[in-house]
Amino acid sequence: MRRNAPALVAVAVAALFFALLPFGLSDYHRGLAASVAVYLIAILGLNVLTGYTGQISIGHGAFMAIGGYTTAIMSHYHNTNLILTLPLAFVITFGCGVLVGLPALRLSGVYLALATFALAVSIPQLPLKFSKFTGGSAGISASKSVSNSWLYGVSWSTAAIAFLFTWLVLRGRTGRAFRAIRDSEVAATSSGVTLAIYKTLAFGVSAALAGVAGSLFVLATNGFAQPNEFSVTLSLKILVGAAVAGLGSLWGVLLGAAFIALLPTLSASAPLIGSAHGQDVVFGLFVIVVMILLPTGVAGLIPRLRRLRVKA
Amino acid sequence: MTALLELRDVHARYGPVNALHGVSLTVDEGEIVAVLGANGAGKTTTLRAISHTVHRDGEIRFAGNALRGGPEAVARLGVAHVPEGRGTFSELTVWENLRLGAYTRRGNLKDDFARVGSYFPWLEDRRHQQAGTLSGGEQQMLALARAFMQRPRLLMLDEPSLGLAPLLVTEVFRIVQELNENEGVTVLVVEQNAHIALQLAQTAYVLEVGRVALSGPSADLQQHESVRRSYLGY
Amino acid sequence: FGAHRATPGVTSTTITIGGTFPLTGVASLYKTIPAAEGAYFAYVNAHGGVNGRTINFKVLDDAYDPSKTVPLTQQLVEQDGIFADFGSLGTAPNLSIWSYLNQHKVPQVLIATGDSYWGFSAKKYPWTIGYQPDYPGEGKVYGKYIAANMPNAKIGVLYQNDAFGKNYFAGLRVGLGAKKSQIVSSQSYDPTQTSLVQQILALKAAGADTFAIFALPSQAITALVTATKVGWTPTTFLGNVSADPVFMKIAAQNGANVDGVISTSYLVDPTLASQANLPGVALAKSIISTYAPPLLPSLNAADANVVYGLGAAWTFVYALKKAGKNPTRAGLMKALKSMKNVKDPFLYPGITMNTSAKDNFPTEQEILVKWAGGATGDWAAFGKLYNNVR
Amino acid sequence: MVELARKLPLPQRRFPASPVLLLLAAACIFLTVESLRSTIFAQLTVAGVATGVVYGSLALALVLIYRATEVINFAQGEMAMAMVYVAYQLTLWGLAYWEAFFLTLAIAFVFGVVTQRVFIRPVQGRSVIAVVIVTVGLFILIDGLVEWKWSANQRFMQAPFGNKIYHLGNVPIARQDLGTIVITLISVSALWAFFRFTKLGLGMRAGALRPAAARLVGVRTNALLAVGWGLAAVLGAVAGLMTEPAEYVLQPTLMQPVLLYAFAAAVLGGLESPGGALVGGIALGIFLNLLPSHSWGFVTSALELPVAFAALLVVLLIKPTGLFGHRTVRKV
Amino acid sequence: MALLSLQNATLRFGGIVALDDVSLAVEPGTIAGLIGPNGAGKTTAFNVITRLYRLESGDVTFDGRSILRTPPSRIVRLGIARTFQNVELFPTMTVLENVLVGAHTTSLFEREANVRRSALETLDLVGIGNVAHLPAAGLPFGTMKRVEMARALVSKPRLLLLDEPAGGLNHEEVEELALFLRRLRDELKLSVLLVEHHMNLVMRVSDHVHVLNFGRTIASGPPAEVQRDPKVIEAYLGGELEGAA
Ligand SMILES: Nc1ncnc2c1ncn2[C@@H]1O[C@H](COP(=O)(O)OP(=O)(O)OP(=O)(O)O)[C@@H](O)[C@H]1O
Ligand SMILES: Nc1ncnc2c1ncn2[C@@H]1O[C@H](COP(=O)(O)OP(=O)(O)OP(=O)(O)O)[C@@H](O)[C@H]1O
Ligand SMILES: [Mg+2]
Ligand SMILES: [Mg+2]
Repeated sequence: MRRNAPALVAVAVAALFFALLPFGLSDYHRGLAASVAVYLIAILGLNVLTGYTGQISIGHGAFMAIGGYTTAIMSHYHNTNLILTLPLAFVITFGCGVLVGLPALRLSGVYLALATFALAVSIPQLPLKFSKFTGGSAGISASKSVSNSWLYGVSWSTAAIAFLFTWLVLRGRTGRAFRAIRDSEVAATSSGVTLAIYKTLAFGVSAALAGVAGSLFVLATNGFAQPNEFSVTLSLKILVGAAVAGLGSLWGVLLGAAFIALLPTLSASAPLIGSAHGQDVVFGLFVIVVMILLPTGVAGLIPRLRRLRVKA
Repeated sequence: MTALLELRDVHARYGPVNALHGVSLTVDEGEIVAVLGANGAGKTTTLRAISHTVHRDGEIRFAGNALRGGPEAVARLGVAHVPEGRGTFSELTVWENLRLGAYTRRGNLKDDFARVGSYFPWLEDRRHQQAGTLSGGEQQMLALARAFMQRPRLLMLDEPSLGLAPLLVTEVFRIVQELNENEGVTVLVVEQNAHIALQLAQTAYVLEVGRVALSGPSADLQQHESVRRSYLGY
Repeated sequence: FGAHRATPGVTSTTITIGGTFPLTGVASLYKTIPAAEGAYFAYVNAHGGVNGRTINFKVLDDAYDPSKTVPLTQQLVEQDGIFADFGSLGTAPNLSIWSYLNQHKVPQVLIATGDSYWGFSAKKYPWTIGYQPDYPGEGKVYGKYIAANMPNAKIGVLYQNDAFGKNYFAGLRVGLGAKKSQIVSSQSYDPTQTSLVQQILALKAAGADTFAIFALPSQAITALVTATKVGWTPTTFLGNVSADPVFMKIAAQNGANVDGVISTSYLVDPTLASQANLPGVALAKSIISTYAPPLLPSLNAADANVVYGLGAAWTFVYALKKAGKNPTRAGLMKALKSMKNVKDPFLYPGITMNTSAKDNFPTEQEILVKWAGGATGDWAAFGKLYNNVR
Repeated sequence: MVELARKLPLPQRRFPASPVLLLLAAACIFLTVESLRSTIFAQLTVAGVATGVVYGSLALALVLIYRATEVINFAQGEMAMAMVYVAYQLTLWGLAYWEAFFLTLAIAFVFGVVTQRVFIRPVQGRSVIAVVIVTVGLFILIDGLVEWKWSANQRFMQAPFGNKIYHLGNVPIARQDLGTIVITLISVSALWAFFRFTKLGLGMRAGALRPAAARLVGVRTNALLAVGWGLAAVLGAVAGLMTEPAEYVLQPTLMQPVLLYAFAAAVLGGLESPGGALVGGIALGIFLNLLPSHSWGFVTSALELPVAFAALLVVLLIKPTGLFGHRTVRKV
Repeated sequence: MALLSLQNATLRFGGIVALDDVSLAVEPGTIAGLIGPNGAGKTTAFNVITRLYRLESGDVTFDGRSILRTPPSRIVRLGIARTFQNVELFPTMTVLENVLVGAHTTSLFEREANVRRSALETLDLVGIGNVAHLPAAGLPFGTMKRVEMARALVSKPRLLLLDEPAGGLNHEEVEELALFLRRLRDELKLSVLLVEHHMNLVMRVSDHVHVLNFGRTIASGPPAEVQRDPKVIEAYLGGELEGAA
């Protein structure tokens, strides 16, 4: 318990900060801040899978798409309460994650990564095929759109719940089993950890979080779900965010999310090479530089700081 | 005799953790030197410091010159290091492992393949087996064979007897002795089987928590009280 | 008094407007549009502005990515306090901000997309209006032409598998009317496909002798080249989006037989000797060379996007003037929705703009053009003006 | 520097699993027979080979990087694209196509080496993901730089083998496609020989798998990595220059769809095998071309990618390391 | 009745016969030594018992029941725990966490605090309580072997499979290990199957010794007897007892 005290304090301070923050923000910035929460949830999800069980996924955009379309479709056809679509997306994408996780059991390393990549490329194509139901390339929109304040509140509350949920899942026996699988499948098996169960569980949880993030993502795009939004770029973005946050630790997710949510917007105004292309150049360079400077992500800084403190 | 390898006040650390607190030792050309020490005393780290696979400070001279550069540079000077954990390329075949042993050399390797084949005849039959699927002892032999392929000037062995059957322990040490006598290979060996190591070596060092606690001709050390108690058991 | 304090984006000396455009990324060839629009506004500002106010035009880059369009538009509306979202480009990006802008009653005007939603959904989205002829309308023009002039045509259609391609295709069928049974085969493609051989072979195998291409530029070029490669020589109709001379020339250089390809136009073409005396052409040349010299090569290469930008900006300024001394957002929309035979100098001679409370399609006529001259050729107009609404 | 080891006893690797070879042989026979029966089938097959070879050529570069670093380079396509722009610029400056071609290959080598030194080396050996992310960053960066320098407008670049079309019966075959096939075959053979016969190839593999152990036996892993990236950039440039005439337009997105299929081709072939990458590419090209007309109308253009990747997944589930990949066993 | 027994176990890898019709048994409450030259099939036997390898023919029974249908992750629940010859730790986790994973099967309904306490106790038992919070990577080889032992013990097994536990230990440390193994047998009533090349250790602690060569049993019996067996001396010991002096 005592060991967790600083962490608890940090969480409490963060919660207070984010509860008060919207009052100091313009509506536009509230929207931006909400998108940080959305990415945070997705990164949490990817971290469970890639950071804790070592299964690399470049396909989380696909689960976001499924979650996002769940929200848009439920609201569009059944006028479902938007908040209710979040748990629904959670359940549906959990199922999808498990379904993907089962065949993924046979694959590992780069092969798994590329298989998930295939998912990221393929899933956004499906609405085009079944365009009667999904609106095709023009997309489908929820029956109502939400204000930025609503979005802020819901996203950050969901993010807080997601964080707590992930923390609880990863804290004890289950989290250890995940990490054991990552480190040595043979030793984990011989210690009684059933790979099939824990790997698919990780896939499910991870996909479910991405799905919820996808729902919020669609709400943040004025309730508009559209194949383009869920392109491979989104999957890669989340992977970048997770790596910046630091895989295998939860404490960096906030900065990882802020990195991918805000940097493109910030770099858009960077007059670096005197034209609009500065945006890509700056973002690309930033991604590289951050990875070079923070090999273990922001979370990796914490032990380093702790060591500094011990020395001092 | 001239010193082939000289360590003077060598420190080494893993991140913030210091593992060597000033080790000095000398290996003469053509000599066999043994290093003993308890679990965690820094024997492995000493070898790593020489091949520069650990962060090190202090002076290390090889054949009169200061050792510089990374492990590959050290290997190219003629130092073969059979590391703890054997350094097997598990995903590659036995043959490829052996070929890599002679990576720094040019020219015909037929004789070398034949030579290691004569030491460990089973290697010939298993040349296409994935090295990682060999048994523990087989991998140990492969690691030694790989080092022999390099035709080194200085051979550094980290617990070569680990995992070897008794019969083979004797055999391996016989081979090492033969290389030493016939080809003048200098040997620095870390070994827990002090009995056989002290028989083989001319000089021995005992490490304790990152420092040299004892050193001298092996014959003398064999008589030393604490060595007998901790390492020889009589 | 107070009126212009109540209207966002309007001060006594300025009017701030903005839009999102793909300055980078896949669709960045359209970045000449906002540049030309900026040039036209600079020209207007240099000549006293509109009712004494200069126009301040903010251009943001959304790279054609709807998930970027949303925050950028919010930024324009809430940070920069624009009067209107003008000219934003792309169907998907505009769709993603459609409801937002309408909820906030921000005009989303003269947007650069040929989809027909903007015209048809005026009731639900009264703050939105397009500019160019819509895709179904253009498809209809081809259909009417074929029905009238090529009674025995066997038609093969290649279209992009999205709203853009399907809209065109639907228009074609309407234009063909009873003759739509002459469509012998239709093939769709996805932008991720790297080759169109299989589609072209299927059309050829179906016996088509008339080929309608409703594709984005890269794929249109591929289609033209591939058809020649597999030895197919139909009469080809090419959607206006991909009919820029640059693309035709690339196709020709790759070996495609492009002479005789038919497309449509609604803008003046400053590179044609036959149009050199039109007032719009002279104006375009002088504005671009004074206010945006970097665009000159584009203009001289018959880049229709430059003229398009000038035309859209002209229409905006026209409506702003109409909206009166103290323009309001509602006033702007009213002006845009009550155009009667308005002659935009940058439109092909004879084409006028007409709108009403019910009619939200400003540009309603098009002229057919035919390519001649291979890799160094150009379009030439032929025949009559076609109305694409009725 | 590249020492041929012919004098050494060569390892006689077991041939790729014979069921795979049987399957491929059966597929070839089927395709030939059907092609003789139907012209359109033949046309589709030939066109499929032509596109497939293009996928395969980029897949080769991926295979090289994978063998040298155990990592997938997401920027491979963009690096290739950038090199095509370099060649384009050289032709604009008046160089003849083939002069520009070979000069570009030289530039590509330097570009690859520098990229490795500046961007990859600092994260090399930290974690696979770190390297992957850096290549993602490179992707974005190169894209931005190319657009900045050349803009995203469609450009025309001369096709190296001209626009001539030959006819085999009723089947048109472009001279360009034949040229691409020849060049890609040369690349495959060169790469295969590099890994098979040279010490450098083995050292590269060892450095990728066990960097620490490789350095201990004297492999200059850092230098080899740089060489690996350089060579991959060269292969990529070749792939790019073969892709450009196949897509008819030069634009910054040139290689993006190709990269997707090249990934699939490389994985299908087993990621480690140059020949596998080419076979994978061609199989994919033919499969995609024949699919729509032989799927009872179900597979329309939107489903092509999902179906292709689903097929890939099926192959992986049956053979988790691709058609020609070797499963490495982990023993304890 | 034997706690564990292999009956006519056979397993081949390509041309290599790793186990050739091997039958052996471990009686409850005893230490059984399994020795043989390198590549004789000892580790393979462990891998067969823990179901990492699938037997071609023959049977493995534990407590009288065949375990050939038990999935590998359930083996430890039956009461069989093992260590690995080349050390298979979870390198990024701390020593304590490594041991906690070992408690996976026993900790489902336990309170975390209790599980931790028993893990720490086990670490103390094998004598490395002081490194509990260090990362497992970078420990000296001998210490890693002990972490593995603790990880196996914390699952409260009835049968412990040890693959060369004396690797990397000096004479003094081997002495401690011998005492420890006897304690496990006598105080905790554990059965042990011990693979080791350290003859001194094997002969002193084993109740029964089984010798393999090329996958085949060449001798089986009490240590003293096996030690004198000419076949064993020829194939394995080489005439003199190593380290016996
Ligand atoms: N990779 C590493 N990271 C951190 N600390 C390490 C690492 N390797 C060794 N150490 C520490 O350095 C010290 C010396 O270790 P070393 O491996 O040299 O001992 P040794 O004498 O070879 O022991 P053994 O007989 O067990 O092999 C030990 O305290 C060990 O914990
Ligand atoms: N997965 C595998 N694939 C191929 N061969 C294997 C595999 N596992 C073991 N072998 C072979 O089976 C034989 C027995 O190996 P095993 O590891 O059981 O030996 P061991 O008795 O433990 O030897 P050591 O004392 O050296 O550890 C060896 O020749 C080894 O090469
Ligand atoms: Mg050691
Ligand atoms: Mg063994």
